[in-house]
Amino acid sequence: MNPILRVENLSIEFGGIVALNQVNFQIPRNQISALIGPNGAGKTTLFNCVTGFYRPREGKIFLHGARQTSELCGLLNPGWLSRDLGLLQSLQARFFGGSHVLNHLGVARTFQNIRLFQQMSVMENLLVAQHTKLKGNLFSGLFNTQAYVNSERTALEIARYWLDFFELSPYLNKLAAELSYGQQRRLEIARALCTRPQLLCLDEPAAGLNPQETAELSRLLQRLCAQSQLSILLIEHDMRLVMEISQHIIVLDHGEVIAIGTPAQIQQHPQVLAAYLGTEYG
Amino acid sequence: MDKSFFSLQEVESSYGRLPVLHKVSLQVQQGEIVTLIGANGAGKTSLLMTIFGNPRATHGHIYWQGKDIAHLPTHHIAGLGIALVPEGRRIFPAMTVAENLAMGGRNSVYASVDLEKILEMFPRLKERFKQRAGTLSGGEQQMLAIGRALMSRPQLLLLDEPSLGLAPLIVKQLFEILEEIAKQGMTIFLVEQNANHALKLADRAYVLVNGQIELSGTGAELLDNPEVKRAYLGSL
Amino acid sequence: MHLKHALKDALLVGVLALLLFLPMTGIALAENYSFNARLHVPFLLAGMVMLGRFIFSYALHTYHSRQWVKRLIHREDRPRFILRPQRHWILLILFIFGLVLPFTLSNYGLNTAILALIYVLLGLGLNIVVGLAGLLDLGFVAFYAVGAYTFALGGQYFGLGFWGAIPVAAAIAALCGVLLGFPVLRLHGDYLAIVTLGFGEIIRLILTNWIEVTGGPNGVQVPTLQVFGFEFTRIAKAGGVPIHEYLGVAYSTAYRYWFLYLVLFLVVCAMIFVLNRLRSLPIGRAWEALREDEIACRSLGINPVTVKLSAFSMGAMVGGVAGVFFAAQQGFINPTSFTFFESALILAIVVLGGMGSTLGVVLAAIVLTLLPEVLREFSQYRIVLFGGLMVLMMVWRPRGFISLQRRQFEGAA
Amino acid sequence: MTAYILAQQLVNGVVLGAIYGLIAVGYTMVYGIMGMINFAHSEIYMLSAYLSTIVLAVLVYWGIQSPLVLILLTLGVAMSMTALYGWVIERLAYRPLRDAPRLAPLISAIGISLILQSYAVLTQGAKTKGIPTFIEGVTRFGDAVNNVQISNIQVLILIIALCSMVALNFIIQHTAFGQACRATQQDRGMAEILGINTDKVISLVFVIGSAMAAVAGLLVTMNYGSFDFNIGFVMGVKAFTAAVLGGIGSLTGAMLGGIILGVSESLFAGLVNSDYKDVFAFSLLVIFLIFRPSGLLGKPEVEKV
Repeated sequence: MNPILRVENLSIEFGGIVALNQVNFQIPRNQISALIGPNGAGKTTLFNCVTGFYRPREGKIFLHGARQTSELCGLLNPGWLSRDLGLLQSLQARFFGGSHVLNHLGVARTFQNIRLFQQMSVMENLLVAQHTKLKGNLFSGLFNTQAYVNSERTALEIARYWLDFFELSPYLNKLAAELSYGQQRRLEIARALCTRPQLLCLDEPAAGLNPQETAELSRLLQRLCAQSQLSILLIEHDMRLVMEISQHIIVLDHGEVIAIGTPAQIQQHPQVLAAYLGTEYG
Repeated sequence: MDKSFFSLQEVESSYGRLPVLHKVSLQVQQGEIVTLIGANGAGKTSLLMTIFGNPRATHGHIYWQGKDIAHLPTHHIAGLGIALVPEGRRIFPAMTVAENLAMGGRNSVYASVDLEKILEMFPRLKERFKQRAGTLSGGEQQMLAIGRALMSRPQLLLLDEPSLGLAPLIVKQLFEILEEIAKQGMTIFLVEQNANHALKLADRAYVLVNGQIELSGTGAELLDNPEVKRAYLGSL
Repeated sequence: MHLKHALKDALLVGVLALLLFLPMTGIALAENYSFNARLHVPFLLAGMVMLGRFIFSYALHTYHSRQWVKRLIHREDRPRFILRPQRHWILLILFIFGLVLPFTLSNYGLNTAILALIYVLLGLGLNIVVGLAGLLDLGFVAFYAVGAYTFALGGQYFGLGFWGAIPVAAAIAALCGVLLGFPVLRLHGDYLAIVTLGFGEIIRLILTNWIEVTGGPNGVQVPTLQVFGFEFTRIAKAGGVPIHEYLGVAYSTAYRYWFLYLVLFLVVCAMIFVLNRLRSLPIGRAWEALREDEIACRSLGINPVTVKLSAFSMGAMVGGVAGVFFAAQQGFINPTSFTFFESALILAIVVLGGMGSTLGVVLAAIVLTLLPEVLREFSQYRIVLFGGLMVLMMVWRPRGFISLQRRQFEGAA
Repeated sequence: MTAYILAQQLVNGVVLGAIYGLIAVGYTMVYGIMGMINFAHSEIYMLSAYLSTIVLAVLVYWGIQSPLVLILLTLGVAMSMTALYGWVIERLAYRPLRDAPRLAPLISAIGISLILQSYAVLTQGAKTKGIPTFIEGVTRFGDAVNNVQISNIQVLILIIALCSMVALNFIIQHTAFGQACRATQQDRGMAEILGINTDKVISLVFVIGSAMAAVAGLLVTMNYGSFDFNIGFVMGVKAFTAAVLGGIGSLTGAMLGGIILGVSESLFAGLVNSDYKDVFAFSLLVIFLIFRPSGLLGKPEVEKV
């Protein structure tokens, strides 16, 4: 396996309760992987570690990017002067947290409870996502220099591409709050993609969608993975969706990995059946 | 007037602009165990919360012993004999076990009698009586949440995913306790994702999909239903 | 039936109002620990409240009126009117009107107009911080004070002139913004508000107590206004040439005000232009996004610290520039101009204008400065009015009445 | 000599701190239960100074002489009046904003404090008001030159503050209302489900906070003899500092924070510079919020994603 993400001995606890305990796994490149398990098993916690919102107590997370390999936890908990970050960024990470840095390395995510910029238009949501990619400073923007105009044009093109991909083009000037629930879910994925990630983490993308919308999502995700250099990690409860689209499944229970394998393997796994899918039905 | 013990008729509700329930009708007879199963996000928790008026039902009726309670303020509903064990337990972490139980029984004149019985039923709570609830383990917290709900001597007990995040062994114990409570004559409405356990316990069951009731029947019927098997019991 | 109900309701509210008003309005404390009773006042007030309540509850007895009122008082998170992209000729007319205006006004009118423009500038500055970035800054007056004192003290100690003072004050105020911003950015919402409040107060206390440098409560003289060697005084004071002598016209105090007004007007116009542009630039979008959801921003790789700092320092900069104009207009400044009340007033402008709306803030600033001038006898109730409006706006239309339409994008190519 | 000065500052500091603590209670309880800073609380305190002086003046006019009766009556009437104000303000300006965005109630609170300030000016004038000293007497420890003084008013302040805090602590820890209050603080939705009328609980919290501010208002005016419509602001920020110092949400913390702030401020004023004592207090607030926002007795928050 040529992994994009490698998690080693990850442990984290909240107020004495262990949420993740010695978690080890790898995510293959350019495939869809799913993280499943009962509610409260630690899936979202793990997500928050991978995307930099929680700092684990111990363990390492390696992201094997296209150009470099980075150790994510180290970036969140740097010394006073980390070589990867530079002085200012290290200081900032120590005092304010530095989860945004992980996005620069190519990790993007969505949230279980959709977090769009509700009072901004659909297009603006997608442009905000490209904030760090837009060239130029305040003045070049104010005076519309050529460099700025060009970079804005690129950003708009990318945004339009994803709008088209997720069939949101007709709504580009609507406020995000005005979209339907399913459209908001898709917009959130489009927004994450606008940051041009290598690893896309989706937290329950199908929650609250009706069967047609779920089927649509399944189709879009498969197309997405096939046509771009993208690895996807998703948390999902809809087993039909998980078994249909993912090539690789990790099962978590009580903060521990109880099984890793292909959908077929997971469906036969006795421990998984006992903990999650139901004892007698296998 | 509906004569049934407890029923929902064409109830709709929404969180802001997001609709969560669509014309949900169901009923629970006295002494029954009824379970509601459904996937994450199907609106199970919203249904229970709608019964308690948060979010408020925008349409339809909720009858409790012949009276429409859909428009009562939340804090009145507890006084009518309905108790809820909410999702995620929601015990008061900074209060002691004793205080948490007292909170449940604050409107009940039988509080001291019931406290004895409940502590008997949950010996672990007796051991930790003076301990802060936040320091309990997940299973103990769940017992506390159930104990707290029972303290008001309800006629109808609503449970929202009590097995959530508990180890299989504890889940087994939990369902034994629920069975025991039911044997003593309590009417139980159980919302579960752990369909397997729930359907075995239940007299009757409903299946909620996207805020709508899709199927209903006895527990055994649904256990054998291929559709249910496929969607909720994990065998493809 | 409902008449009886309404009467009962009104009576209850009336008694409550009477209880509330009785001691404060009915008994006025006087010298020597004595008091004057004027008991008719609380009864009058309570009567008014009672009547209002009666009309209100009686009017509400039908279903339709209830629905109507419900719609009317329903809180809406969106502005009521959304203006389409502005017509350029209207802007041009307004611009020319603004340019001509000072020459039609008396000195008193000029002073008021300048003050109004200063508040417009302050409102626009705070609007960046509160309205766009969603950071509640209750110590905005500190930057205003920093600007004013930079000009006054810079002139006194370093011979800083008016033109020099503007960039220097902007830079120092922005620096203060960053210095304050850095530590407090770890705080969220309410804590940030109270710390900025404390910061504003610290600046005022230092200005009051550091007598050797700032002149303390006695204040400090602002250097005479001097532009390209011209002065606006009757006889030259700072070694320049009085402008009326140079132009060969009679001396008038209006010249100084004309000059200040025009420069200030241009600055305000430039500011409006910049703000409008900013909203469709990455940084402006990032401010708004941060206001909407900080966690989502972080997940998109936006560094919340730099974005917040930029909002803080931009706002502070504008406040500093406003301070320079204030000092130039007053000719003499002391710490009493920079109390918390001033911060609250600027906040009122931003809130009433509808947070985040440039147009609204401009209108609110003008109305709030002119209103007390127009309704002189009413002016003592001004603050009550502001406060009441602030509460009402929050309960009713937290995002204001009017806003410009957002930038429209063309569809997929 | 310095030992005496130090001791004197310590005494003054504790008295001052007791008052800070009383006002901090209002901030800490409201913050605990609603997660908002009741910005108008300091103006409630300001109002209570007026109210108690008015009540006192009327009582003296009616011919009541005994200091004890005067104080108790004034305290009672002023507390209930102020509580009424607190209740009405909560109803009008905060309750409609229960599920509004975070900034809304704060701005509404600023609006209310502007209204209250100008209400005081409009009805009572902007001039400084006085209150007669009707409790005199000082206890001295030490000789004629080097001594530590405690005035009877200071003793009274300490006694009343202590009694109110003990009473309040008892209410919160041991009564049904106190339990409802703590439950609401920890999980409002769940408290509602268990049959607690949380709107009523919140109203009562405002009433209690305001009544405590009234106690502080009377005590301060008795101690200093004069006040004006501006006293709320600085006192408010300092009381809030006390609440943060002790850990916001905690009653004991409020009192502890009040005493710590009062003592350190007095010592700073006595030993370093009295002009900058307010700057010192504000800086303390900033430093605490940055390095230990959860205060001395509070627990840190975990960010929810």
